[in-house]
Amino acid sequence: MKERIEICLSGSGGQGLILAGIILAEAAGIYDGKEAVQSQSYGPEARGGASRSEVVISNNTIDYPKVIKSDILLALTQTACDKYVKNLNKDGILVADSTLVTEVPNISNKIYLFPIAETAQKKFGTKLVTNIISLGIIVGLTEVVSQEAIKKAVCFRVPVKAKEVNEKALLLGFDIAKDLKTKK
Amino acid sequence: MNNLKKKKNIKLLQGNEACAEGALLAGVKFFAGYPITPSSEIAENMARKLPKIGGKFIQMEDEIASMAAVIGASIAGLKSLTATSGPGMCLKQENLGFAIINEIPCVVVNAQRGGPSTGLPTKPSQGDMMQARWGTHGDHPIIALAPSTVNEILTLTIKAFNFSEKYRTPVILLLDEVIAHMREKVEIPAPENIEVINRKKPTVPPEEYLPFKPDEDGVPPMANFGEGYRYHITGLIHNYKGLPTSNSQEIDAFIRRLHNKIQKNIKDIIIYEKYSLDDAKIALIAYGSVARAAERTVKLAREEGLKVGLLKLLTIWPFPFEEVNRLAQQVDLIIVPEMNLGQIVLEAERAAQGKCRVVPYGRVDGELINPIEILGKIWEEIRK
Amino acid sequence: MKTVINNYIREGMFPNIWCPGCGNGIVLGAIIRAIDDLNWDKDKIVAVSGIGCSSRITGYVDFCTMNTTHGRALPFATGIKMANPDLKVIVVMGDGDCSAIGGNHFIHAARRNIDLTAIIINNMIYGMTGGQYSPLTPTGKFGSTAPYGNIDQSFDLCELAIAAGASYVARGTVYNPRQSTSLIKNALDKKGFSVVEIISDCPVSYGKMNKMKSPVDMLKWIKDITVSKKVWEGLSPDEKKEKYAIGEFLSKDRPDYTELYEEIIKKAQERGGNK
Amino acid sequence: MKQKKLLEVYQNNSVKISVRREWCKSCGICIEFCPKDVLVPDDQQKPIPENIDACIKCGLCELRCPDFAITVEGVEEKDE
Repeated sequence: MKERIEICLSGSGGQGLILAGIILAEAAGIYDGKEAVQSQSYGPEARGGASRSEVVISNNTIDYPKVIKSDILLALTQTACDKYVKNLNKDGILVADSTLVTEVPNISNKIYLFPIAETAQKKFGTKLVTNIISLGIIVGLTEVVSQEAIKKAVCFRVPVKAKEVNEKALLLGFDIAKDLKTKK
Repeated sequence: MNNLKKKKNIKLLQGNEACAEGALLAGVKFFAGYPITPSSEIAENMARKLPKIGGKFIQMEDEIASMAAVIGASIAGLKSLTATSGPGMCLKQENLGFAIINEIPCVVVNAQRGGPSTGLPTKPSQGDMMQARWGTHGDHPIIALAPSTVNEILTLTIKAFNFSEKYRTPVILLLDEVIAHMREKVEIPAPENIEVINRKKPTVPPEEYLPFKPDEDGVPPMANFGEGYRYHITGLIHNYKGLPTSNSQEIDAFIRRLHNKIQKNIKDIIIYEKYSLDDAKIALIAYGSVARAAERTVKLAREEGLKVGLLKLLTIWPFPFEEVNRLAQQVDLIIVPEMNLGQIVLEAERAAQGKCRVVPYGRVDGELINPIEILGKIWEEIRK
Repeated sequence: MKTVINNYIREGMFPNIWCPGCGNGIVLGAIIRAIDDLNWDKDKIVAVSGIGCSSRITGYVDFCTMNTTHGRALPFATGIKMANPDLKVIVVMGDGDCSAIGGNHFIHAARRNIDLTAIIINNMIYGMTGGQYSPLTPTGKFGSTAPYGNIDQSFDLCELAIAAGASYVARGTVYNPRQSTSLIKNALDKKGFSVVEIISDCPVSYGKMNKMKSPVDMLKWIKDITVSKKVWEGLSPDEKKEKYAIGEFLSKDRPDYTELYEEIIKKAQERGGNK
Repeated sequence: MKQKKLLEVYQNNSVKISVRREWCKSCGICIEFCPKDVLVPDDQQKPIPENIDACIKCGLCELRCPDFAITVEGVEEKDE
């Protein structure tokens, strides 16, 4: 794996992307013992505006804390996809929600599409876990952090009451990743 | 690789959280504030944690009141903190001056966002660097520190309290939105490994106490209100007793002492870090989140065969005049990238005294300067 | 000549800087006598003031004293009281200081019901800066910035304090020093935010511009415009416009802010952990 | 005329009135509002208790003095 990996989680405010970023950074930094930085860019509104959460993971001290060229891009809205795909590394991967991102960019990168939010609603009765399923998919596809670490990080960050459903959502993400991989 | 066990003292902390943690480690017992992005998390953390240790949190009606309450609490004996952003910092200025003239220890955090006015509430800036120095009126010294990592936020918050207690002065901690909101791995030091400085108390009985008579180090011992030392504090220029004076000799000596107590101790106060400067012909001077971009630029530039180094400033005020002057004698070019259109660069230029070229690189669009554009600026200057 | 006053003042600071006949000194006397009646420990008293003639009071009394910035005495005092609730904190303000630049702090201190005593010396003018009209200058009166008469409606500071949530509210005058002393004593003794407005005279600024050149004229005027609370209640609305009621308007018990915060500390500590 | 001292003390059998002349600013309040016209102004408009025998020791002059310049000793508390 590269010494420094840059991840961009994008979508709109309220989709839980900042929390997803925190969990990912915690998995890497606290449980996998690497260096990790999470940052975000958001508008003044709490919900609905464009939102981007960035995570940089490295084996060494992290100097520049932001994404320069993302290695992994998650896009949960069309706007976010259009905006951030330009900044995707040549050998980076794109994970997008296939129902929310209908115009898939014409790029040579590895693209993984899945109706994440829809599945969240169907399987768990709530779109709230879209972010955690997404994390499962990303980790399943890339092993950017260990599965064990992300599990622990999810359990640490989500409220006790929501622990079980989030754990399940994460595991579902791992499974989706397996399927997506074999399809490729 | 780790055994996946969470170490208790290693945490992923947000910059603002780390500031609160640092303050607690330094012994903060009082916080007064007013909600403002992007500093509010400091207040939220304080509201939760202070009462747990018997400390006090209060949300005041505005920033002016917050600054006043912090000064009041400090005089009554508690280490005190307030945190804000640009618009709030403007409002605090008058009472900041009161803290300076009365030598009241306290720490004021400014998580900088774009301005002027409401500006860019959720986006970073370094536009308040000169405000930190000259924001409140009158001729006064100030100490201002600028961390660039979450870990440094923690350690410099402790430093800020220590300086404020040691030198009896308010200390400004300049964050920017990037590091205030960023989360990063922090190893929280054990309390026994931290140096915590407390204000010097009077050793004489109350009837002999002169509240503004300095010791040899220029700093007068400070009695807290309620400890049996009855004395007067006023925003008017005052004599040793703390009473207003219009004696020009006393006035002159007083203002000079305020400056000197800081100036005399710059060796202790000025903190900076050097990256690859030994053989550098081009130097970057940077601080805050931009210093991290600059650090990366140094690596990128070295890969391209350019002898570039970085002087990362952690103390902004007093400005490390001598260090920059020495650097100017060594290098051909100094570039100062900052999220404003030229503030600290002016100071760097002054310190360089014409010994090398000093150029600004500013960005004011609410985005953090990235390493590639600094590298671009280096090439642009080389080709000139 | 040794009186109770001498036990509480910084004698070296006298004679005071106030103009002949200025009511500030009368109020200072009333405050000192009230404190002496309560037999408080001088080491535990803090007096805080803002800016203006009245704010000089803190320089004259031998407590821990603090002459702060314009309008901000209350928030400074709030910090002191929060930090050390054992201290008795007295805040002395002028009318402009308290009700204009400090108006917001005043209502919020009352809302919190923090255990401070606010004494407002109301001479209805900015004296120190040369007689500009204040929010307590009566409509129609003159000031250096109201050369054609003041068109502003003035605040009733006591009603404002009551509405904002204070625990004790009263008004006295410098003409009635004995009553003022007792009102101040009650206020000091009251837990929570207590307010005493003392109508005072500024012969040099207010008096000169409003045809009352001497301190004596001003005190006579103060006597004329004030009536007891009881008399006031019987006045017609038109008559009320010309008069000020004096006496005690409110005295109630409500937990003070510092007590409530002690509860917060208990709650927080019961919950434990560091999260 | 005899030069007055910084502190002048006037006394009869029942009352002692002291005037701290260095602090007195000649505002006239004590003189005007004395209910028994005990005080009269001197050439500097500072009070002299010329009718000291009329003094009822109400203490109002002391309470109303903005400069702590006049005291009446042996005063009993009475309502105004």
